[in-house]
Amino acid sequence: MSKKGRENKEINEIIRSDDNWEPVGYTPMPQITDLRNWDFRLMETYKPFYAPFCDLCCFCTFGKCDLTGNKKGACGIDIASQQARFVLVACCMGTAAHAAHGRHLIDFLIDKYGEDYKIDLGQQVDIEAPIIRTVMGLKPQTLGDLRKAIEYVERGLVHAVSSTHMGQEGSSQDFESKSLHMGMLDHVALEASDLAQIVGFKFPTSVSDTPLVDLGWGSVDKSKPTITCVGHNAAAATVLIDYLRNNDLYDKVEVTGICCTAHDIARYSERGKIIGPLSKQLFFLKTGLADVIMTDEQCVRSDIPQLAREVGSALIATSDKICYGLPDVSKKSIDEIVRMIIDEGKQVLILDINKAGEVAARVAVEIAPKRIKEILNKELAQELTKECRNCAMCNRVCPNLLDVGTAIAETGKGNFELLSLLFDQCVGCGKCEEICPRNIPIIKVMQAGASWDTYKVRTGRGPVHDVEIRKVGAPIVLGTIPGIVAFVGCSNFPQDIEEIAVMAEEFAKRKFIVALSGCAAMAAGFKKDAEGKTIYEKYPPDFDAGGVLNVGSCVANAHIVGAAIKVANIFAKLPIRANFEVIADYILNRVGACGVAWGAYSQKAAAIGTGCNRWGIPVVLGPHASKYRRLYLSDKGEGDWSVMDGRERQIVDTQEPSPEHLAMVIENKERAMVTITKLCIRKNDTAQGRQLKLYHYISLHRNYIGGLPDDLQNFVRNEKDIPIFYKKDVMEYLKGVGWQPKPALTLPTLIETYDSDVPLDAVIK
Amino acid sequence: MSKKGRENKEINEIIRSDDNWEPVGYTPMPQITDLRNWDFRLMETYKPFYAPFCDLCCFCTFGKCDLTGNKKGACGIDIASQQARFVLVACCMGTAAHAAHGRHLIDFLIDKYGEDYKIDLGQQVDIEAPIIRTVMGLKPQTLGDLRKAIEYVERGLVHAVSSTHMGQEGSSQDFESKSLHMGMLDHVALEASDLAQIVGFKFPTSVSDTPLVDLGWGSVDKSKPTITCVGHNAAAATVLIDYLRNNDLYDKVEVTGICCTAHDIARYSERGKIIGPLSKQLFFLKTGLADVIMTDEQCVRSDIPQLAREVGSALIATSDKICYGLPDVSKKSIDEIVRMIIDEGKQVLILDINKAGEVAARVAVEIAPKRIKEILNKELAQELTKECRNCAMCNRVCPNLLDVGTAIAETGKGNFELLSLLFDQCVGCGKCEEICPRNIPIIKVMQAGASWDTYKVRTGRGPVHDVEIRKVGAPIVLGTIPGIVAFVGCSNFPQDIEEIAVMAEEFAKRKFIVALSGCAAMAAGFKKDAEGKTIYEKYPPDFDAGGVLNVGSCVANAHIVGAAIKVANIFAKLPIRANFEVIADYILNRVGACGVAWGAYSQKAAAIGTGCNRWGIPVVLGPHASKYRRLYLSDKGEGDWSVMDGRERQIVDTQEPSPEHLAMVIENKERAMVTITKLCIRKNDTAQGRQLKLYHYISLHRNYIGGLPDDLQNFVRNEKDIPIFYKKDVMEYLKGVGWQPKPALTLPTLIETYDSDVPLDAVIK
Amino acid sequence: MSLPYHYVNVLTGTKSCKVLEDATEVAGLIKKANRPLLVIGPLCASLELEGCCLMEFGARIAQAGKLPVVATANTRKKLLELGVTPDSTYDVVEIINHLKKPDWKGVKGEGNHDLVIFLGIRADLANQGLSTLKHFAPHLKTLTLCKFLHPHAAYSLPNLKDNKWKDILESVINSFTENN
Amino acid sequence: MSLPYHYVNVLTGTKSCKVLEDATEVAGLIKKANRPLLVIGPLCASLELEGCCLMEFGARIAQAGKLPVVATANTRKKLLELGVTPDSTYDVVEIINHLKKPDWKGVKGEGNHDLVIFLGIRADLANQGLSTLKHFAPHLKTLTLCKFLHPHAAYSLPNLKDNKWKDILESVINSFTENN
Repeated sequence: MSKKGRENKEINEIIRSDDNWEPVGYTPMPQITDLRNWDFRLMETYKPFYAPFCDLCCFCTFGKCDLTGNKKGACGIDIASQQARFVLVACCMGTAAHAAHGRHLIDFLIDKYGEDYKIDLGQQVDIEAPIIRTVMGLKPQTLGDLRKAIEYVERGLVHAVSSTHMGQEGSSQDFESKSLHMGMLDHVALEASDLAQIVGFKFPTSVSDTPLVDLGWGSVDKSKPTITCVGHNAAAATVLIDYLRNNDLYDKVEVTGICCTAHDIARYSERGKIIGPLSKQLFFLKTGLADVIMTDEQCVRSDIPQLAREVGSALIATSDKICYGLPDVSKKSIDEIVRMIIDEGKQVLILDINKAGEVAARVAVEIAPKRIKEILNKELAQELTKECRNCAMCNRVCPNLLDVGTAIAETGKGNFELLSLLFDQCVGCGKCEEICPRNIPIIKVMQAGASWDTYKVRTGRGPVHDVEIRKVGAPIVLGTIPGIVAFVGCSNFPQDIEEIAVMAEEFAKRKFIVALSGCAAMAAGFKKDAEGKTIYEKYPPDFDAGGVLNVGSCVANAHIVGAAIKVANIFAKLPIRANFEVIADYILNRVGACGVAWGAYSQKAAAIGTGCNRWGIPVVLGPHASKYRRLYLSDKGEGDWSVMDGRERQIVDTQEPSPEHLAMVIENKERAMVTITKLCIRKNDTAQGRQLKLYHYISLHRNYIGGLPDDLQNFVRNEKDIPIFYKKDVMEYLKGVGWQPKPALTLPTLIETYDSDVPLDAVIK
Repeated sequence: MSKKGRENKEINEIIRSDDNWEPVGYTPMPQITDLRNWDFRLMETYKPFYAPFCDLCCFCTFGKCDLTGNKKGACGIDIASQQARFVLVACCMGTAAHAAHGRHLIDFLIDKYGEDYKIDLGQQVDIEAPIIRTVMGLKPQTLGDLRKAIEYVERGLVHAVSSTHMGQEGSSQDFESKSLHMGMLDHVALEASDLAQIVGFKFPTSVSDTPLVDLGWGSVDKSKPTITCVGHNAAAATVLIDYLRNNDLYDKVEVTGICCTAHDIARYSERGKIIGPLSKQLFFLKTGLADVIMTDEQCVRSDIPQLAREVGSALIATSDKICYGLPDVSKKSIDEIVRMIIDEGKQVLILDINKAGEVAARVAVEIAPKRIKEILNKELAQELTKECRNCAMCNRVCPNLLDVGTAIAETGKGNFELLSLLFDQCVGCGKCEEICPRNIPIIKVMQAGASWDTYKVRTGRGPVHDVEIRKVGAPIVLGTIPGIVAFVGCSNFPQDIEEIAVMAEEFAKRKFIVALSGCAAMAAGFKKDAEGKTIYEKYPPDFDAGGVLNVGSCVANAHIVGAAIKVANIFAKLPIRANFEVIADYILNRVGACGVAWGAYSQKAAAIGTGCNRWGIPVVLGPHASKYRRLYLSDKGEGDWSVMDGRERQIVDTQEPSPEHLAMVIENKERAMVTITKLCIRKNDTAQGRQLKLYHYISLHRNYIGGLPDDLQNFVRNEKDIPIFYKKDVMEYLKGVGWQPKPALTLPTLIETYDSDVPLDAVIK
Repeated sequence: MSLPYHYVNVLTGTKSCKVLEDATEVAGLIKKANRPLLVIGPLCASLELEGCCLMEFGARIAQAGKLPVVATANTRKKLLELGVTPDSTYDVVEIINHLKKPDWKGVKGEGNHDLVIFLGIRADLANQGLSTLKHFAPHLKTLTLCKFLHPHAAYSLPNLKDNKWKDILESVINSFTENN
Repeated sequence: MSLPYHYVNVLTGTKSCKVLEDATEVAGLIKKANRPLLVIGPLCASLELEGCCLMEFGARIAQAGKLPVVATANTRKKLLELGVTPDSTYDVVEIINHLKKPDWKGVKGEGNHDLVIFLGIRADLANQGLSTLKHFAPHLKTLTLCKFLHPHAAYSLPNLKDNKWKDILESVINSFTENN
């Protein structure tokens, strides 16, 4: 879509196009249709795969409309388009959550420091905002510039939401293109948000060995007043910590967090404690260990007011996103509010977070001494469960299909083994407890099955360093580092919370680069080896082969994508400014990165994952993600894998399905590890690199699936690709399946395989 | 929520607070929580009423969650909050549709005229933007100012969409408050959009007797090349008409429209023809009378590419909201595109509407001569239907529960009576045809049952004139004009399309002010009296007692709310600038207006209606609207109807349920007319006014329901309120039910009955 | 899975009506109720059932069962013609709104009702109203006497042909008169 | 309305499975198929059925019915131990993705399959995959042999207790051997 003069003028002003840090590329601040051809090209290879969660559409008052058997809705929509439309709605929700989050943080910090406050990420990071630079063409230098990024996202969001209205978009492919656009905008919001808090809250940056902080409900000192911050926006928590520091209270009070707010509390102060991910929210709040619960936004249970009442915790809501119908006391004096809470037992909404932080501290200190905090012991647990007749109603409502009943029944008999296992697999929704005909407080009972150890997690470190990229750029692109595996997203895990640590360690041992964020980064800390060490203590925190690093909260996911962009920019010297297609094409064909959202549950995760896909980064999802309704799958060996050879300037049928899929669901962790390895294969791998990748693919396949992969022939281009260690078997196998060497390739690219303004020369450096 | 310094500074700049046309009020550019207390106060009286459309929630991957029997979802949400959340999603979709629409129009016009292009609505309209003035505190003077309004909406939308994410808002009341906020922002977008097109496209303004234009498929001259524009955004159509004019083609070509684009085509040129509302879209497109179909945005069937192919119409999509997966040819030359369409039979996406208009014209002129256009005659219709065995599958899938089968079976026997009736009741979804086991082309068959008359509708006139308000302000507020009834919204009518005309005429006869817009305004034209006249021909087009006026397309709904605001401003001399609560309170208690969205189907309608509710305007909905999931109902006589008496400065229990509900669904038009009249009753009515309103209430009740209303005692404050005509009966009845006179009241207001910055003095003038 | 006649009413959930095929069951249910209420809708005025107006069945059920009647929309008029004076008239959403309050005084002022019987409300609107009561009025049961299955009702007749429907309504009426 | 065992799988729609209670019906269905396919999932490796591993039942069904086998996830390993070499291994969404293409060559290269039998895939994921095939693969039928009802399958066993489930699987196996 050719931009109008006015539009170009506006854009040039916003991105300061005369700043000559790089020439402005082909797509400055792309609008919703500007990268549509790229999306369509991706979908030629990676076709949307739909798993309808419902046969019907119920969006407008013509409905319900039955969409089975190719029937159309009253508006003419078909089942595929309705799924795609629903995915777009989810991506809009996710993107909006991050954009609103960023807007709040940035406005808060601009109030504090002014809009000219500089963005400085330390000596190790020059490319401060690879995503914003690539997508918008803007090199953000101040908080005000970050606000521009959020405004760009805000403006784009409206068009996407509009498209979900009845009688708008009619093509599933175009819905997908809009979702991919939302995903990309979501990443802009992520990056703007995390940069803002890094500079505004002075989070660690340009250091890799950030502190190891305490993790787990067991780390909470019950003797101290305890404040638990729940959500994703740490602004209020930072005010709280400042207040405690300024009043010499910090060592007398426990400041703890659940979900990403916890990560950012730890980034703000290493004394902050990380209780755990969303899946432990209900469990922990029901322990009553929190004297004050302070909620901000996102992934906060809707029933917290009720929960807080049950256990006598005070509740302060601090976000316009989550008001719980509570009285808005923002304009009252702090003394007044403290009294309301303590004397009248009121739960309150305080939208002025500068007040909220102090109120939380003062209330906690006052009420803690009056509260008794006791963890349920085994005797009591048995007492509470002995009425269980294993009627299995709990099993039927469990969203993770767990055998809750047997574990509880066994607990009633004094056997706690299954209870511990159950707790590790529990996603923490509380439905079992709710449905129990004998009113057994199942979640509470889990206190007797849970481990009360203190674990360790490394504090979020923010961006990958440019120097790190300089070191690993070549090995990644050549393939001699077998891949970057990023464990991200939520805690709706299909099985044991330990699975993240197990998978992460497997790849760390194999010298992949292992990056983590959000709930996944916490989950990875919940496993100790024989010496009592977590992976954060066992592996170096560097963005390098065999490193295990926590980038930070969900919004820090931007830095993982950012690292891939930096490879293109720093190692390959490709200009990134407003140059999305070139960079995404580079990542797709040359950067062996794979995202793993094993417990993805949220609309935010849908947006983040979809954004990764537009950048050319494949994403592996756990079984629950099948309920997102859409994946991007190729036809594997049977598809057309022709690309342009940039140097030869001709189309080459590579016959190589790499990367094989863009978004896929996998059943269990064993298979996942095999597939993740495969998804790190790229067309650009050198023989040496491919050997290494195939070595891991084969060895993991032998370990977990048995024998050689039956698609090996797809990934051996010629004999040089065959790992020495398996040479004999592989040769034999290839002979058996009539393998033939594949055409050689000098510079794989999709550019000029589809309609785009980008010339082939743009990808050749 | 107290605004930060930075925020105030920004707002003051945006609204130019030093412009001293009025002092800046209490809530300039309110954010999502700023009017929360007003909403909660409204909901004290008008409680949300939920009708869940589904027992479950399926929004995230923890689901599906069963919410029956007070069960909570995995996130803790309950069934009521989930309904409220769904309503908020709908309001976000609707608001986004209007905001994106406005953004597109305004950017298009700024490209053409520059951002300093003046807003001038003629001598009759000084208060150009009552909504924007009241909500934002901005007096928009240029297109650039209107863009500010859209930007304000865009920014607000993000927070609302964010709140619908899992783990955000947990209270149904707060979800409602956010929906009400979205509704208010939606009205800002509506007003900005229509003002932009009035000034940009030079639509009629400051005139009431706008031209009467042709209405109906029967008005199309089959011998001429015909272009049909479908949707809501007339920008492309105006380019088309300009091209035709400049090339002397306009009298040789038929430019027609379906849905609101049609209204705006007619506003742009009285030679434009209005085919009809959404419910006739499928019917008309299947006639093949359109040589070229040009789609823009909103309420456009998703299957138009397929429909166009079936009948050999060319298709040009022109909006980034609706791309249909078509090739984007925006950058190709017009000649090239025309050839693609004609020689290659391509359907295309042209996002440069300056090109789209010309392409449409040239293609139509070229292909029309080659196409045969014939309407199905009765013989053929009988032939096509004689296979019908009335298996009633069509009845089961009909979203309007119509007996399609019998009508088709009868047609097969040569009896077309039922077919004609069916056509008038058909909402035009096409499910019957799709499901028919005998593949009877039912929608096509309706050509033989449809009337092919040409009807008349008055062109949309835009804003109500300040002079009109000066004239009717007093009678409205005193009650001597019994009410303003606004028929708005879509064509998902429960019964006959003629119902709108019937109801509108009943109120016109009774000297109410009858305003219409959108599909309802078209529907009202589809009925002729014995002399062949439509209501537009029979009643004066003035905003005055007994007038019938069409304000225009959906976005013109802003002018109806705007009229209510102007009453407060012009008649009551209340300052409106950034003064939402004062004005909404005034409207709620003193302006007897009622909106009627009899065929509401869309998310836009949900947003518009919810917006009206926040302004204090009750809305009556048809049966299908029960599927919106939420209404606002009072406890009628059993509720607490205490208000503040502004002059006496004391709370008075009025015992009077007026207005009785804010959002309600009614079963049929007979009941609707009675209830609408009742909903025009206001606490401020003078005895004379109340007599008049009760006269109509009683007389309509006697006509349609029989006898006296059994809630009459609720609305008679003292004997002076009793209409002379019914005095005897009423006195007798009141005696029977033990009626007692109610406390007198000088100045009814909700101000100071809830927590607000607005002092009582603000409502006393 | 039993589908309702109209696809717009297909249940998406877990809690569906108990289908009553047998008139005596229906009558028994009504007799057992302490404070039953009959809600008669406007379709009763427009629908013909085997040659006589559905409203007559509504009126006869009310009389035979001595049921208090709410006339929704404009049904009152027709009822009056048939010599039945409804105990009250409401818009259908209004009566449902009252019914969902456990402490509502009821149309007789004797307290809220424990069984609410619906006849003659268009299927889509009726099903939405029944959903409201299903979710928010655990203190009462709903019963529909209409021709079509209502998934959200507590008790519903199955989808019926006119003759079968008439038979059921007739025998419901008789079962009252017999035992009185 | 028959609810699936797991509430997350409750059907929201119009097209539900035919429930097969009778093993001979199940076997007949499989025998009638021209190109059946057995998809064995990882739960077969972890689930015990009356003392023996579910995988053994999968293996015996494959052998008795001479069914081509797809092993999803990591099931291949266990199958090999049991002496069954699966005809191919796929991630479950991959095999479903192939199956939905009418012109897919099938695991034997003989063309796409007309009946796809599932055993041992977690209920929520399985039901989503079955939904894909229900909506987008009209050219084939699906059958689940799992312990729990799968609404999106064309044919499904009812929710079963272990002993009953075992009986059905056993008799399915026998019905093959008998008639061969």
